[in-house]
Amino acid sequence: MSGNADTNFASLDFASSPINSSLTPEDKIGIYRDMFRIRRFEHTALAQYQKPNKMGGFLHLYNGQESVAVGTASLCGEHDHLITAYRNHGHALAVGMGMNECMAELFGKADGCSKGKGGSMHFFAPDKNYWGGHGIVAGQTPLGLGLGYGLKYKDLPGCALTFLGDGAINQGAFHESLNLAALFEVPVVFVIENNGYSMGTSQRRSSAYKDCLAQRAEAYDMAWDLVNGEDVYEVRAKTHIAMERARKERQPTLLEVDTYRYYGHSVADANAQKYRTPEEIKRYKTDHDPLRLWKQRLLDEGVMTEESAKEIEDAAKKEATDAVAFAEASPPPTVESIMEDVYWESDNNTESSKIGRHFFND
Amino acid sequence: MSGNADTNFASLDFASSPINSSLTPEDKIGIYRDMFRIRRFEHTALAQYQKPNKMGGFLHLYNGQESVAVGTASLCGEHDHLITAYRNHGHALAVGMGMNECMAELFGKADGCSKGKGGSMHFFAPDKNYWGGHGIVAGQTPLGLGLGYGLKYKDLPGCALTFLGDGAINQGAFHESLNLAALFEVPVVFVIENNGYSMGTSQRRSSAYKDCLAQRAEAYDMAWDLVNGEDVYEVRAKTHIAMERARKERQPTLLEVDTYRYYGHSVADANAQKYRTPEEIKRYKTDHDPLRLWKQRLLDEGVMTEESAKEIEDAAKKEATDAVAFAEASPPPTVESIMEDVYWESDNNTESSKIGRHFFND
Amino acid sequence: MRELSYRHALREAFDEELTRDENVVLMGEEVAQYNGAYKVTEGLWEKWGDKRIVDTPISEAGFIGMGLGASMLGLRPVMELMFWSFHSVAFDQLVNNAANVRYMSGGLINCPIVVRGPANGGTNVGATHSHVPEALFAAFPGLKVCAPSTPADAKGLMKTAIRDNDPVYVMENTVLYGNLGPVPEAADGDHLVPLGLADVKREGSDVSLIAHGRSVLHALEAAEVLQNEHGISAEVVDLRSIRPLDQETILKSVMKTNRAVLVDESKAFGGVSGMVATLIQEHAFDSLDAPVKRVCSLDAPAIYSPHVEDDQLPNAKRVVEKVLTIA
Amino acid sequence: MRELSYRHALREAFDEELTRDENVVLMGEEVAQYNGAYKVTEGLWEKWGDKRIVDTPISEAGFIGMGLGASMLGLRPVMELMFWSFHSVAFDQLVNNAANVRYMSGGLINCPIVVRGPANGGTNVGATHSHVPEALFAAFPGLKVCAPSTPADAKGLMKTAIRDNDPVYVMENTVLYGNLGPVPEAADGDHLVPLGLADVKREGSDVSLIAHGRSVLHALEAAEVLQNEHGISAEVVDLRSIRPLDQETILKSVMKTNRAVLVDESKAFGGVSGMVATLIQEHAFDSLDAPVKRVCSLDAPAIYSPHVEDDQLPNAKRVVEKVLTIA
Ligand SMILES: Cc1ncc(C[n+]2csc(CCOP(=O)(O)OP(=O)(O)O)c2C)c(N)n1
Ligand SMILES: Cc1ncc(C[n+]2csc(CCOP(=O)(O)OP(=O)(O)O)c2C)c(N)n1
Ligand SMILES: [Mg+2]
Ligand SMILES: [Mg+2]
Repeated sequence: MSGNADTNFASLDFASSPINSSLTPEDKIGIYRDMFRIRRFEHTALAQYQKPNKMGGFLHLYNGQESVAVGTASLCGEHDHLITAYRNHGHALAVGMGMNECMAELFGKADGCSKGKGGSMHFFAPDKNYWGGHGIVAGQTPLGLGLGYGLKYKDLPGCALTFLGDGAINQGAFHESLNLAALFEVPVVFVIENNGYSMGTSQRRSSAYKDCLAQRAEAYDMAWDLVNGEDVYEVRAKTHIAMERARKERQPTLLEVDTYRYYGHSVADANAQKYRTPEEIKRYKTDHDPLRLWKQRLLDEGVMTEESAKEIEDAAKKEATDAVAFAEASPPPTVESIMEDVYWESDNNTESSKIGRHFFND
Repeated sequence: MSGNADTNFASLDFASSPINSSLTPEDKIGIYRDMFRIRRFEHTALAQYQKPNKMGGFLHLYNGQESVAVGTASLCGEHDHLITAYRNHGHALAVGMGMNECMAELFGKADGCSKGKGGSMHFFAPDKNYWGGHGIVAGQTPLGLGLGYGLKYKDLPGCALTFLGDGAINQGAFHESLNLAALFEVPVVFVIENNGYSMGTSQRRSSAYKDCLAQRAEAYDMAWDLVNGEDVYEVRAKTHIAMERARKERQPTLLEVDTYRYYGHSVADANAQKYRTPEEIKRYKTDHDPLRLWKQRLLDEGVMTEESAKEIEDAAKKEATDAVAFAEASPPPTVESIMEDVYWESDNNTESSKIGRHFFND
Repeated sequence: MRELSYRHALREAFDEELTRDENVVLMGEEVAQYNGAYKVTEGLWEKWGDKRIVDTPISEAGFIGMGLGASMLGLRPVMELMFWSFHSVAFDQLVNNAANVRYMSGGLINCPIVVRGPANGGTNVGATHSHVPEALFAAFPGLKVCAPSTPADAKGLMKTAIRDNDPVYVMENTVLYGNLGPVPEAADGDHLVPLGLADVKREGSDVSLIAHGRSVLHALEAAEVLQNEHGISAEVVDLRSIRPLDQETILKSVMKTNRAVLVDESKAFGGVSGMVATLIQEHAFDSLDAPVKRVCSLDAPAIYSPHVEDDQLPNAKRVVEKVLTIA
Repeated sequence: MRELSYRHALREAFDEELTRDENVVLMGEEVAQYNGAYKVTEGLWEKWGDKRIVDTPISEAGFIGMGLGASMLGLRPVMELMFWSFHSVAFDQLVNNAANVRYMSGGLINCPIVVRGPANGGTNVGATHSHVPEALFAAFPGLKVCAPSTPADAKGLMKTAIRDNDPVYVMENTVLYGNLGPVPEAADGDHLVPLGLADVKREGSDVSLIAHGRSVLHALEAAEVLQNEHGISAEVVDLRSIRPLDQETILKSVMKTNRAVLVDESKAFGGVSGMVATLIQEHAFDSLDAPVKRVCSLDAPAIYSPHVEDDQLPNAKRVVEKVLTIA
């Protein structure tokens, strides 16, 4: 199995699920806007990356997977938190981060969301309940568990959405997190964004499993579900159930969302057209694109017109263009700033930070 | 569930399994001898430990679990290998190690199987296909996987028996090993010796699971089975199936053997009578003791008489007493020997070992 | 002053901080119902219950990461590693997530977590259970590390560590748990020992013995012998905190004595003493009358044998001998 | 002599050793069908097939432990960490099982394994992907560590590492992969560079610049500037191997120049340079005309920003400045 195209999903219509039927037209359009913004941001980022001396390091694009971040984030309330891996631009924009600080971060500038310290893999916005952006595969999964643990400890009625890739499920830390989540009844929803590949390795070549990856939850007597990621309604309906289970019953869930990435693993992926056939990629883009399908849905529902869609798209394009200008104009970090943000106590110039040598520059 | 007493095992008689019906009376008596030797060795080790200045560190006793090591080791041929955790005296004796080198190791003497360097947790006998003896919980499981991998690579018709405790199943390295074993079709048999507790924590308090621990194998589409550890015939019959699957089909298995430890986690376990009721311990010793049950079985079968049993027991007692004398008489390691056995090249005084500084003593 | 054991002093620190701040939660293997493998947390579960004192499965990466995640939301988890040696299975959480998340977020996040447990040799538990990773962790900017040698320091540093808003790794010592020492009365107010402040445990003028943790006791014992048998006056500096490090006190002592011997249970490739020697030669170059010397563990994995393990570790005899080579 | 890239030189080493010994097997994430994330193993899977070149899932603890277990049976696995930074999730296998199993078994077992991959900053991949753990691993007796700076050394050390009967950790460098340099013809026989032998990459008389890996290039560049602009003759010692360490060559150089500046991408708490400084001050105390100085990475987690990352790392300018403080 490589993504959802080959999967035989029961063709249920999730539009009528209560969590979806309660959506206002504005909500639905908002979802389109957020998905489009992500796609546009990524296109723009890629174009900028390809120019000399704009960005460095990695760039893992989210194109094709927008429905996952946006569908799930659209369900989040005051006490719900998100954390993910390095393919994190989509989640960042979905929780409401601006393109400006995100683009400036890619440019390594002082106005970046992480002051140019984190780069593409490390966007954060704790004020928006968004905890990053993490580079070590599956390393974020115990942190997500901990967010859920903290919510329960503080008796807050929320949950922690913890995203990971299909390749990440074979890391030990994830397994430990699953057992702990089930054992301690932690309000966490683990979401495997299954795009069929970890770098150049297909799901079948990296994971042993029975029917699907989420089924591994059974080993921990944990609830699980399989989600067709091309359909925002389905993503919302099934994730909502899991989030309610977390919020109300304090029980975790493992979700697997079938999705697809259009680009290579990162912009450096020289083999993006080798381990996947061009036909496969084309098929997804044509028949299973979540953005295109959602747009058609809203047009069919009469919620959106071609004109209003165009307005949204133009606004997103302008936002992205403006973000590039913002990023260009932002100053680079100073060399002195390299030494900031290491310790809270030092940054806050506390008494404690003045005792003893904290930094060992030669 | 805490061990097998509360489990409803179908009362099958495994005596007639081919692998058991082919046992000669000598084989059966040999199994009794090996189990008794282990129990005696442990008793003697405990008594010696309680004397001042005989041993240091930990002592994790195997009493109650003898059927697992002996039952499984009795199935091993030239190409079958074993590896386990720190509760490893039973496996060591089961593969044919002598009490002398084992006792001397506990005494920290130069004639110990590990020259006094490993101690109770680290017995080894690679010449007997026995790879230890490992102190980090579940840290041995990837090594066991690797033994299986090596066998397959070299096209040898054997398998790797890899033992771990019920508490060890929640370590990431074990999960990674399971996935790799299934994915690469490695001839390894993982054996969970489920004695119901990891230190003072019952199985229910450390692991989330559905019906039993071995069922976690389903997450990897791996074969599994649950084994009543009080019955040597059953241990042999079910382990044999798993070993054959490994040897012939190059497929792994996860076995869970329900068993019980009579003593505390280690001799330092101050709470051994607290987290388990005295009744529970007594019930196991009286009704589920594998040694007692096997003896009765052999008496019933007419394979062994009280007299021949007594001879075996006396011989084992003498072997243990002699081992203490041997250990007492063995010299302690020299201080110089602390610096030996670090590098193969240095120990073998190769050209390479003479280039550059290898050791950094002040 | 009343005398408490090192173990009891730690327990008092936990109890006081549990009382002071409802966000403090103790976690680890066997810390609750079992009272701790080394009885450091004895009685706390009975007093504080399931919410505040939590038994975990054997999943160090999972539960330390969980504590970190919870700390980002404002909890102050105090995580026990039954042995610090088990850092090896949680290393990514300990050095990437704990040390880097503040930095990578440009200062938006902090992790007020304490990780604690014993880190020492000397009890014949062999190579996998005898790591002394102070220097290893101190090498990671973003982390703080301390290693108390006395009951009073154990209590004072632990309380400070729990209140600190950065990750602090406290290295205790199974050999010291039973040691008695004076500890200020709780009624006299919070007993806090700041991180980054060394303590001159004995004044002297001829040579500086610089140590931390249990090695301080070896240094003190050696100082006694040096005084009595060789007429050498040794000053003993207890670093207490490894990062932040009290470079000032180190240099002041060496500038006075002009000679230094570092006592450190680490192996000699690196170690805390490797760093201290580097700093001394750099910043007190002109004051040194002899090379800085070190007494470390013999450079092999930790041996089990009770007959020789003590010979692998620093001890007073080896310290005295080393001092005599430069005094 | 023909010129090869560092990457190509490594590939040639693998190919030759795969030919020589059927027990050599290459493993890691994307090493086979993908040709390696950095194309170091390009073409090898096509040539050698599934048995000898093996793609693994993202399970570093699992597959490195697996390699270790297989090595105990006589295989010679060459395991790639896509980045050495990922050591953090496999740390227990790397430092306990690999380093200790020989010792704990009293010498009955050996683990002829190689773990390799890039370990460096400088490519804007941030704090979790820029570790330089040479000193960290060299601190564990039982392990060997090397870090080649040139294509020839990369090939020669890799071949030696594969033949060595102990675990050898080879630190490569993504910044160096494309660098060209002379490498002896394969037809002229095995090109082997022993572990434990430093290489004086430039002779000089006024100051010793001691480095390894990419820092050697900074040192060489600085030496050029020092000669041309300041008339200072700098000797550049390339350690190549960190453990075993060529203490003799280090001391010989310092005893000649009487001054040393160590260039080391490590953070300055510890690092390879912390150890080298400690050794120099101990063994060449009377030869030193100035304290041993170091140029390390600025002591914070690795920053992403391409605008300033190079300022965090050692570079020729910083080396020159440091030399001028003591020359
Ligand atoms: C521990 C660790 N190992 C390897 C890597 C290198 N790496 C980064 S992403 C990746 C593939 C992950 O695939 P998946 O989890 O499916 O996520 P996706 O990229 O498809 O979103 C690999 C191997 C890493 N960052 N961390
Ligand atoms: C990684 C690690 N964590 C913790 C420990 C301490 N420890 C040793 S044995 C043990 C309990 C293991 O229980 P189980 O796996 O059930 O094996 P049993 O002792 O019952 O044979 C613990 C917590 C350890 N040795 N290694
Ligand atoms: Mg993927
Ligand atoms: Mg158990």
